[in-house]
Amino acid sequence: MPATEKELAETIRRISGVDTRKCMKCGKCSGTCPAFGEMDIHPHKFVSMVEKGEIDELMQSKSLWTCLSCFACVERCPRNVEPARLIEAVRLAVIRRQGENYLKADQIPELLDEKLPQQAITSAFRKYSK
Amino acid sequence: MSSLHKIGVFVCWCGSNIAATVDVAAVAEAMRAEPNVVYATDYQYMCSEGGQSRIREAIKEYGLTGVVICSCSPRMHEATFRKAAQSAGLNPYMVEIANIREHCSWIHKDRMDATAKAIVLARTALAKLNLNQPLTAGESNVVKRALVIGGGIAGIQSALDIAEAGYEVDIVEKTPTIGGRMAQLDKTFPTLDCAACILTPKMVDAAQNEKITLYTYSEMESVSGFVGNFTAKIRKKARHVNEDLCTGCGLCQEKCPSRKAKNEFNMGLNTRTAIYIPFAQAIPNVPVIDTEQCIHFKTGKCGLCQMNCSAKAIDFEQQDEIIERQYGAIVVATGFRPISLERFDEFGYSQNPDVVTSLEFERIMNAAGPTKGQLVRPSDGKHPHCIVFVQCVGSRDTSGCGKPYCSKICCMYTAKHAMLVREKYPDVEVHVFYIDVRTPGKNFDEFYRRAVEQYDVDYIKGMVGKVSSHGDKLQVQGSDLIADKQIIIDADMVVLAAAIEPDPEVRKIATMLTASIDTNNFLTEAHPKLRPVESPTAGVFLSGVCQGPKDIPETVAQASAAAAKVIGLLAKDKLKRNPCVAHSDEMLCNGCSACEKVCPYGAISYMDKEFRVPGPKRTEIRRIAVVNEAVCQGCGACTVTCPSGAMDLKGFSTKQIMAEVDAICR
Amino acid sequence: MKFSYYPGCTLKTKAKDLDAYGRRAAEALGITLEELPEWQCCGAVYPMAKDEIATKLSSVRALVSARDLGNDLVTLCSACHHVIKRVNGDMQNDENIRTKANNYLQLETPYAGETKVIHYLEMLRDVVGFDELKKKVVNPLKGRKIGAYYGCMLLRPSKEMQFDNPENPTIIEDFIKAIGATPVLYPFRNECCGGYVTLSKKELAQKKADVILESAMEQGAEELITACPLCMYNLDANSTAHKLPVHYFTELLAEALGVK
Amino acid sequence: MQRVIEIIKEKAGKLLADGTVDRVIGWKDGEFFYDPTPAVFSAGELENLRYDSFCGANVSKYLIAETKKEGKILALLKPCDTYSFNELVKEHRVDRDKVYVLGIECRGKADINKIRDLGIKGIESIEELPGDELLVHTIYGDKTCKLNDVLLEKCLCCKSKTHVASDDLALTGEPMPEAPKDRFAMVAKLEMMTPDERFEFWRGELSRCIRCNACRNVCPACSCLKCVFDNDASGVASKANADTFEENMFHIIRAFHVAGRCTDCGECSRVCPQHIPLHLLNRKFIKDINEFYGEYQAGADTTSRGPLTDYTPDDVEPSIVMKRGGDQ
Amino acid sequence: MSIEETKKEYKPLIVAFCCNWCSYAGADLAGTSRLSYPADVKIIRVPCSCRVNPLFILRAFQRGADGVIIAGCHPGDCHYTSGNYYARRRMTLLFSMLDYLGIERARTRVEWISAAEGVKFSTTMNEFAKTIHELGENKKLEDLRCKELLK
Repeated sequence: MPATEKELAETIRRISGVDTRKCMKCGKCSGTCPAFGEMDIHPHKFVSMVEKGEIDELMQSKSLWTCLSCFACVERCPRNVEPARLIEAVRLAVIRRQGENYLKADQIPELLDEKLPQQAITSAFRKYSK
Repeated sequence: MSSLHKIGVFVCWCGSNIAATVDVAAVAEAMRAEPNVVYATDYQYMCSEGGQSRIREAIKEYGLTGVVICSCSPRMHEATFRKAAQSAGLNPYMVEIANIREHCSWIHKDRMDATAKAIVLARTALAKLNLNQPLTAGESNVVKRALVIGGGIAGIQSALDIAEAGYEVDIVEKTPTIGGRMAQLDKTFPTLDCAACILTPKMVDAAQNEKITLYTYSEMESVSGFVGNFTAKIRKKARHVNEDLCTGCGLCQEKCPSRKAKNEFNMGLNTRTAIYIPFAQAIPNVPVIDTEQCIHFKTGKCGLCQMNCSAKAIDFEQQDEIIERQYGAIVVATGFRPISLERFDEFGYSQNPDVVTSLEFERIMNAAGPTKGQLVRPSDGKHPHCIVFVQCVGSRDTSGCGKPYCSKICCMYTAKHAMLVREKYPDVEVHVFYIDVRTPGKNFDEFYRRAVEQYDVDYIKGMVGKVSSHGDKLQVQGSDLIADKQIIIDADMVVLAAAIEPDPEVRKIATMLTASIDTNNFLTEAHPKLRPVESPTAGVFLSGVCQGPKDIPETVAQASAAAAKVIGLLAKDKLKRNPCVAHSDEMLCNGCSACEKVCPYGAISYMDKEFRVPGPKRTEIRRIAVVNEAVCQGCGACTVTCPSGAMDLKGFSTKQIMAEVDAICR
Repeated sequence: MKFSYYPGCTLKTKAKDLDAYGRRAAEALGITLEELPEWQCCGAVYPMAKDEIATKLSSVRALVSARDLGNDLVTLCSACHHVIKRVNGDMQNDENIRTKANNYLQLETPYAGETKVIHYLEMLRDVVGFDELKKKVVNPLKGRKIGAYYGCMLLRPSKEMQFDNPENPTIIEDFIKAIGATPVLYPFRNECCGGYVTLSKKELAQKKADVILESAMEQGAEELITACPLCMYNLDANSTAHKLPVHYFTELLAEALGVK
Repeated sequence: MQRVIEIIKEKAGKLLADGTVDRVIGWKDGEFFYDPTPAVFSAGELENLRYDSFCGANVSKYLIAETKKEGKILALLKPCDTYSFNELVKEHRVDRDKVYVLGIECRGKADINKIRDLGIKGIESIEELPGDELLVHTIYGDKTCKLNDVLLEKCLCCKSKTHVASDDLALTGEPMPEAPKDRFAMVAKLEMMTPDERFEFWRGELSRCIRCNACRNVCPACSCLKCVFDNDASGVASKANADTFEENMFHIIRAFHVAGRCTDCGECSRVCPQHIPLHLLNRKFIKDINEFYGEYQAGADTTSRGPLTDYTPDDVEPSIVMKRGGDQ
Repeated sequence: MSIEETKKEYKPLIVAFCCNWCSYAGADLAGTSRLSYPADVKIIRVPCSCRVNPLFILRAFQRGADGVIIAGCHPGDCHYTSGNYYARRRMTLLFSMLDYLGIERARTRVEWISAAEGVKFSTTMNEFAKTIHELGENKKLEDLRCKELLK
């Protein structure tokens, strides 16, 4: 039986290790994020939605696949909230489900070019597939 | 156990606070059966006049030698009951309290359990009381003079109020002039009156008041002693200018060829000479030589100031002077500084001169400041067209880079800055990034709203993520949370509302005074609500931001409150001392010095004393410890370090505590 | 001076230059880099989730192997450094991860983060010293205006990486000065090039790389240096409008030391 | 080569003669040949002075009383005794100006019980041979043994062959015997046991205590005018153990009172007639102090603060006790 | 159920030494905030944690206490500036010694509780009482004569 949204929220908090209650809603994460323009749910809102347990919507979010994992939000957050960890946790909650990999092996060949370093492939798989 | 004791036990109901959970009659009943107890009763409110008179009457009627009160915490009413006992002729230290409210009735629900525990607590108090000795509090004189550490508005106000009451006050200020941070401010919120206009008259008052002595360019060296009788050593640093001879003409400053030192008063935005008066209204109006900059001190040459001084006031040979003085009370008013922004480089403070702190902006806006009040960019002197203010830089920050607390004053001064800019320069676009706007205070929110509604200041709920230079602009990237957008503003200047922190000197001073300090280096008050201007260390009072972030009116109010406390203390001729002090049994003392090493007050000294001994020699000289009862504060560190048990603490003697242990474990 | 050395996958393939120049330069500086035996891919990303254990094991193996050899571990690729350093931090500080990783590995001596992990640049700064390096330069790169590109992985999160001031770093600028060139400061040197989305969101990565290049050019940089193969790809092959030559810092180091 | 005793007598003789000192504290024959006792000698009595492998007793404590007297005394102190001496000077118990310290050579002292344990029975007397060998005269004829094989427990862990206080030295110049074993080995072994095993160990040891107070009387750190356990007013006075608890109480408190001051001279264990390894209590404190607060050797000097009259703001928390060692 | 009857189930006896300035006030705050903890905990007021003599702790065990806790101001906040630092060293060494003698380590404890930490006071006492309850009666450091007296 799939997990309820409440259980999911609990899982997200546990595997991210983030205490969302520490957030004081200053928005510095969103002021910092280099991928802000590509996101539908912005970092500050992401934190707030995890806090409220609205995980289903987050699992549908484009933001999961546009976060650059650059840790700028983590670095600059005045409250040590670490939004990037939350995004990764939700992303994992998606790809850990059977058949939900974001990136599939047969997509790769068309994406390659000659100079692309393999760490790009490895990291993409690590981030987007299980 | 002395069988001569006749002890009365009084069990308080505290209305239903105790009686609802503890069977007070059963407690009295149980105590009546205890040895030495000749009288036991219960009553609704022991602390009321009715309750107290019952105690007094029982003492007289039964000839009580001691009293156990089962009631609320001794921290609440111990003093009350001691006074009551004393008025009936009983030694006040023959009163013991069993705390059956906070430690019993309020935390236990089961009536049986609570009653049983209350009986144990009462027996414990009785067991201790059986071993109590009548103690007499000694008296000590009060030196009728106060010391104020810090010469900002807090220190000045405290000193003026104390002097007004007729007592001598000394102000010790580490910089060359009094005035403090307030002297650096341009205008003050919410009235926008000029800081100098209201501060400088007070500085003059302080200087002219014959009861006030100013020690500027001076630092605290050490403090010893106790309430009513502190001894302080003050280091009056060499100014190299004779204060008595100097006329303050300023010619030396004009002639000084060394002009590269950062001007501290202007927050380093411009430079000053090596011999300098910090600002025009400085008090005393006497320059000081910065020996690290002075060519004479560096090379032995120059001496232009000396040559040009017709008053012959320049004295290169002047030495630091140590002044030792007695004080009855000490006011700490050490103030604050903005935090260093080195851990906030995302705002580019260290990389771009046009990113300034609010205090620097204050100087830029000030007519006596480095730009003569012209709003121009520090980098190129150009007039800015767009200014971004960022609030909460380092405040409310638990990441370890800043401070966890709200600095309290930033919302208001930022509104002030925004408003002043818009008023003087309507062409300048002003944006303010805020997390929350906090404006509790008379006319404060109205003030902030005026900035928005009347002066069109753009308040953006959100935070800046990064400031980067882009051509001759500053690209400010931040969030607008209401619009859920990331915005980029091309600004000409960025003003950071840096968090404030207590002056770092305060740690040293707190240690000297044995005053406690919190994790943020703010001095701790004796009670956060009921004793907000007293330090837990008797005789030490707190004034201004050293106790917590405050604006000017709050600082002045607190300064006067501290002064009132000082006056109350100095008005007394004698102070009762705590009689619960250490005492060494000379017949047991080995003279080993262990107790002296752990005494935080230096209350223990040693003497050689002749003792009779058995045998042909009859006497021998032994080294023994002697406690200065006026200095001892009664912590008991010495009692445990003493292997022979010679050292004991009155009121908390080893035997008394053992008796308590035994009573609990009975 | 001898170190264990972890090159990482990309340095064996697309970024051979980064590795080869790094080794040559180290040799010229009198430093022995001993490649770890049988190292495995670090995984290229640090798994942030607290329940990810298996994905950290290859890094732990590298760390254990360096410990058993009694060496500090030098890394060169920014991503590998990031992953290995943070996993080492977990082994030091996160009891849960430490216990589980040790349970998996069944080592003779359990591992608790004893190995010191340093990046090649830190080795230059803290072991060799930039002043010493300067003395060993035979071919100073005079007149070259070089922008340092730090990216994310070396700097952030600074509490764990402990590399340099995360918002205003200076280590690569100091390096540039040491090899005789002129560093060009530009504000986007620590902004993300879009690395991890290169494969799946090529345009996003392009956009990010362009912003960085623009910022560098505006401040007068004529070339860029980096320590990361992925950054190299994004700035060089994947950028659109602006072209600036991008090099691995080891290439310029080798050039300056005359061993290119 | 001159023997140590000859050097000592020569130097002592001179100092007595020139008036530098007016008496000497050393050892004379005791009831049995193997228990020489501390004694004070005046000029002309030096022939009774004895110094050999059985002079393990530490004479420094006697100086408390001796320096209360007129005149200056020559004290013969082995290297380990000088630590106790320093500690007494630091605590103002001994007047340094009234003592002339002659640091005397020590090659380790013998434990008569260990000689017996070697199976040597019917011992009548013992002679010292060169090369740290002992010749034992027994009723069954002469036997020999190595001094190293019969050392006192305290000498097995000899902390130093150097005198930390002396006005002059009496040394033969012969090389010193080998370095000691790890003095904390037994403490560490006990620490590794389960609490119940430790409890049984100490129960077995401490229950033998007969409260003869020999440990207290000999201990140079236990120099109180009146011990708390003798003081009726202290609330803990007790002369004899009436319950197992009191054995614990007495020994814990005694060890605690000397913690940070105990130089690990080992006299307590040496004199215990019940052979209770009391030094293991003191060494536990020393080991903990070293681990928690940095290496500290009581008596190494006369000025440093002892670890219990000192602190740093970053000291370990008492909860460290919960974290160390295995599970309960 | 009478008081006598309740005594039959195992009720540990816990002695808490609280310094007057921080922890005793913390206990008062726990009371004012109605934060409960077992009645097994009995508090003795001392001026400072440095007034706690090892003798008191041993005496408590002798007389049948099952647990002893010492509570003082946080390091750095001592009313007497340094008392708790000395207490910390003394108690660390004493507890280590008791452990060495085979006494259950969990029977003794030091906690730093400020006057503002009513919650911490109550949580600590609840936890400690639970630990002692689980450990059961103190058998290793008892004085049988004192136990006899109780019966």
